[in-house]
Amino acid sequence: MRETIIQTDVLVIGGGMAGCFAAVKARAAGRDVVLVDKGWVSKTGETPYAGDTTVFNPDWGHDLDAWLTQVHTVGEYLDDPRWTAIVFGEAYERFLDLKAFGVEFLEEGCEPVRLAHPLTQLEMPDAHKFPPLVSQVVHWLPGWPAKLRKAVLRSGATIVDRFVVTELLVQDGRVTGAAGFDVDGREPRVIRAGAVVMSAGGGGFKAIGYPTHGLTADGHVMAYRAGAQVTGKEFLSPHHTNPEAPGWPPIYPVFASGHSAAFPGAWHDPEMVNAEGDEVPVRGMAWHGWIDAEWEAHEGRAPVRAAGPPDGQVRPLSGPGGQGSMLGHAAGGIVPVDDTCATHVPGLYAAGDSCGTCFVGAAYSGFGFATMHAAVTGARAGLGAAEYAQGADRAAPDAAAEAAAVERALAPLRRAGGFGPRWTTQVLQNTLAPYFVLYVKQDERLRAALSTVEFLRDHVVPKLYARDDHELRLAHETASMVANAEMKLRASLFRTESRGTHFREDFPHRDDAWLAWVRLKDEGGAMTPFAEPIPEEFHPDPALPYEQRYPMRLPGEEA
Amino acid sequence: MTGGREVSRVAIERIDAETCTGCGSCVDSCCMDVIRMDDEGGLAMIRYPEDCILCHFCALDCPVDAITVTPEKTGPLPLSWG
Amino acid sequence: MKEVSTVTDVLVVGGGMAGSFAAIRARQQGADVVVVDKGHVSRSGSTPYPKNMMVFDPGARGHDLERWMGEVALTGEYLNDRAWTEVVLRESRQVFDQLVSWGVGFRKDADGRILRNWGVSGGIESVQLEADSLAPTLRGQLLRHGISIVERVMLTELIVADNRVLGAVGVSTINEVVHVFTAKAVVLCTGASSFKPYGFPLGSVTGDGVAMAYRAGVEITGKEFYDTHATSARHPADVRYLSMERPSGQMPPLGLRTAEGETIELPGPTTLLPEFEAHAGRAPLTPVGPGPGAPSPCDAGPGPDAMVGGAGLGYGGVGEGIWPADGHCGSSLPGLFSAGEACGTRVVGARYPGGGWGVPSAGVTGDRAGRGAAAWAVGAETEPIDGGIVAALTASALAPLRRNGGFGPDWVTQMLRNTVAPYYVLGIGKGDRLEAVLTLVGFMRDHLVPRLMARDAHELRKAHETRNMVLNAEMKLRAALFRTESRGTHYREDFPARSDPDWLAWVVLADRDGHMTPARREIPRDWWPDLALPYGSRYPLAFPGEDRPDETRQPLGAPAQGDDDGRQGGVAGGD
Amino acid sequence: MTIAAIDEVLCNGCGICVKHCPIDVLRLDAERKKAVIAYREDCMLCGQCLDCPEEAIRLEPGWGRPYLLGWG
Repeated sequence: MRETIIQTDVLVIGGGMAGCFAAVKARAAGRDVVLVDKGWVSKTGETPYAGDTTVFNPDWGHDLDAWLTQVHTVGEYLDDPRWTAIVFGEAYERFLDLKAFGVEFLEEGCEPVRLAHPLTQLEMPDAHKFPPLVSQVVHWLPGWPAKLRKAVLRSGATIVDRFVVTELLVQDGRVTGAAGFDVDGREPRVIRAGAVVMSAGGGGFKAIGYPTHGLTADGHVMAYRAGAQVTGKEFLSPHHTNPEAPGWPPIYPVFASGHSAAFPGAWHDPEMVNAEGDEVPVRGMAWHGWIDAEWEAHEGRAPVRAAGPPDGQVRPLSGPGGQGSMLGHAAGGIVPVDDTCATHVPGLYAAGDSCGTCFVGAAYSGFGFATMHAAVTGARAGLGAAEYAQGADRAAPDAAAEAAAVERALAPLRRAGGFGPRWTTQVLQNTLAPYFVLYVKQDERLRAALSTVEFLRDHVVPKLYARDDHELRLAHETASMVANAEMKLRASLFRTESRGTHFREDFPHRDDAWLAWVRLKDEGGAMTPFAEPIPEEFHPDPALPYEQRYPMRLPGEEA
Repeated sequence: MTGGREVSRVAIERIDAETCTGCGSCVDSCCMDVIRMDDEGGLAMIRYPEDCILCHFCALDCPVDAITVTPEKTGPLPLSWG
Repeated sequence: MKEVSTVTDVLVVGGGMAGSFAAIRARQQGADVVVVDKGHVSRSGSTPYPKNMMVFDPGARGHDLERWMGEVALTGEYLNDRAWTEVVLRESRQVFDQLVSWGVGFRKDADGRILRNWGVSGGIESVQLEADSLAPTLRGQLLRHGISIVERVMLTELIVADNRVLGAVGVSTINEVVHVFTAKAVVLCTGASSFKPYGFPLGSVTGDGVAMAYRAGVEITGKEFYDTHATSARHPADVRYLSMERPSGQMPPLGLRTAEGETIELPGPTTLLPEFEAHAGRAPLTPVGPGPGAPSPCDAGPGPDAMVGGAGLGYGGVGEGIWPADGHCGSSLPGLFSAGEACGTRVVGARYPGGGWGVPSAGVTGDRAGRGAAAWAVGAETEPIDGGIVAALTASALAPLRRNGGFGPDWVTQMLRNTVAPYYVLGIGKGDRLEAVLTLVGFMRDHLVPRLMARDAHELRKAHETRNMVLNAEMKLRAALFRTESRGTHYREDFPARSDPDWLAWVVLADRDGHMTPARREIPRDWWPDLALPYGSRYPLAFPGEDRPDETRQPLGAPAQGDDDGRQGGVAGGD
Repeated sequence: MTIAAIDEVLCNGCGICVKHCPIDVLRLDAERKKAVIAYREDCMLCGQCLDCPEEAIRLEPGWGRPYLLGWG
């Protein structure tokens, strides 16, 4: 295979909401931009499933403090209010950008229709204990993702679809580009860039029933391997599905209709009934369910039945459909070191679900938050990268290192045999899927799962082989998922308390000594967790009784 | 619980109601209790397809070759607790 | 809730080869006998499948007891119980004659002579059973001998009082009926223990008898050894696609072609070699030669196909199970006997030599257990059973049906299989991996099993099978952890070589104050290999990662003392 | 099975389904100018191929997976 080399100022990896904004903004700053995606820009990752977005606008009577309080309380004080304020503060500008891109919104008169937080329309048992859910959403009309793609093209950025980036090139401690291959079997590529924006989305395990299909934590893992820090891995967003026909009906058509708020309960399953016929207490006010159903199962009260989307029919729930689905939605990812979304590795920027701003904290309290977070961080990362690329003095490329990176990308294709990516993925899913590993967590079970993941990491991943370019992609995705599994298990073991969507059977309460973010960094080849303390000013008032600081009852805390 | 309708289309696939004489030999043949006689017609029916281990004895023992077994067997995802 | 009570002298649990012999012998001794089977006698268990039967025929050419004993010791790596090996060899001919007299079909040549083939392990000879003849014939004989058969009833627990077995409790698999059996003696002929694997027909062989016996306090042995059946990657669930062995009598492959195109000779039917090759990153593996054997209605396989392991998952097979306390397969619990693959005779030791040891072992142990149980029953009184005990056992037998909610047996079985199935757990073991899996199995035992639920009688059977499989998983893991060496089909990456004489011992597991506790049973010194011999001669089969300073690379299965009259060739089918 | 079939008659070879499939299940047969299900076993039922302008694609419920034993 011949190797092609592309030169650009800014390389954006991942073409969803964040990546498109990064590309457009970097281009607007006058830089050359290349936007690559392992799928099809605008139809990749979570983006096509977003039915709406949240727009904070004082002129619409929105009160910033009330919005921040909603996130702070539901997020159990693990949000970073500085980022939360930035996301809300710039939402309206990004909204105007989207309109400029040609994205149409549901409007009445010339005003976009603003819908209240869907949970306010549901009977939530503990609602009164929580601050009011004030965030609102606006709806775009079907076909909007195509407008994003057009905006990127209009900006003059170059789009490279169906190209899998396998690693970041690092020279003298700086990111100088990336290497990868083309899934249609054409030549591998090296892309030299002054700066790189990682906007490759979140990390799942190819679960059925929630569209995290292509999201295999590629971005987190590449950045981590390049020396960046990762945070928020102990949290997850549980999603359920229908065991008789997992993932059916496909939800994309419903989302794409642009009216996802229209369907009942969505993933929250607000009216779950357990095997005893009792109503299952719904914990918290996060949009996505917590571990209510998992706990019922754990206590021997499965099956749990609930009205499932999109038709609202009552079915037995099955779970975790997410199989450790996403990282805490828009909460975890690559740690940004400043408000330009720069990371610990000079030249590398992060945006969207790849960026660990922790702006929602330990649980996702919003609706349409992730898309706006992606737009805002995408724009900032694009501008940050553009500025860095302008100033960056380009060192002479290290051809040998580039060739080695390309060889590593193609290694599974070169192997005559070894372990198949599908088998390895199944073994990994079998290790993580049981609710008693990543949902109802406990020290020795987490360690047991980690031991299997370490075996896959050390023995199987180095022997992954691919019969063709498609399996080559699967092999690299599998390697990323194995690394992501280690991140989730280590972070979960490290946080010896329960908070938000992180529940430890052996530490079943919040412990305010844990008002800290768990970060993971590579130390001498060992994945090492450490606690990054949260500034005192963001702590809850310790004088408040526990029940008021934490309105959500964790399993075992019911009065 | 199983992986869904998928399962019923694999392993033991069908018993042809036209051909089946209701002799019950397949019910005896099945070590996994997959096949039962139905209450109405007294014909053999595939009751628990997800348990089929493809031993093929039902088909081999059927005097009228009414049973189709395919080599495919897809597994349920380990999703459902109860 | 309907309850059916049955009183008999001898209760035989399981209606396969061993159960049939036990029942008929006990009946011939004048005992009342009931055979209970969770399926349909002649179709449940492994009895429908064997293709070969080892027959030792004194006087026949090449039938030399000493040398055959040597063969088994060599392939079994000195872990066979020579007393039992000799008993099975000597009595195999009677079992064969009995089968012939009952009308079991054996394949013959053109001149009507019964075909014989030399076993894969060198000089051991076996004959070939006609397809689908053994099991139906046995069923006919049970009926002809006036033995009452109770089918589609799964026993869940033995009734034990005053250190004596008084019977058993079980449930129907088709309707909500409880069965209480009062018996002077119980013979467990419930077959081997597996995890409902795909690709090898063991779905009904879930170690129920061994589990019941363990819960009744008796010792279990042989759990650390692995079953090496492999199947087709294309249709892994279909027995017809077994690449290594087929129910049709198709020949096993002579070798494997690795991903790199290298062809490796298979040193025998049951080695971990495919696992080793896969572990080294040389999968996919393709079986090569000799190609299709005698066709059979069951043989629709497409010929050699990429092969994957784990087909016989958890299957122990010949000689693993309940520790026999005497020559009549009695146990440490008076009144309890075992036979066949539920009986831990260790007849072939650490590795299966191939060539059909299952059938004669089941026949011999069934015969002896039947006589032993009858003799015991004659001298014993039918003890009245305390109603309280029965009520308690009945309640626990039905508990899954009574639960409104909990965990479905399919889901728990799936969790168990997902946890123990990967080849790198029970196949290629290592301390930390075994410990990790044991942790998860312990969680299943303590948290999931007590909450198993069943929607109907069919699921009730599965719930109890699942409970037994979880117990069997714990046994296999604890035994594998305990034996800190590699031997036969037990391999530990962290202890990659045989360790003589430290591990010239058997591992037994027993419940000690609620904890599964492994212990050693020393092998008599005069059964040890000659420790003066170089390691490579004692153990011709080389493990990866073992240090073999005196490597001789003697092909496995070569006659022990260089005795070679061209009987090599590995032409026999599998077991 | 999840993605069941692509109607050969209806398919106009526009390639939208190939582009929109996030996990590369579909490929375009260049000669026949038809979309083909190249890697059915990887389909995750996301439904994005339903963007097909000719409505040539049919999905089915039920998620079964061939058992992957032993090794890959």
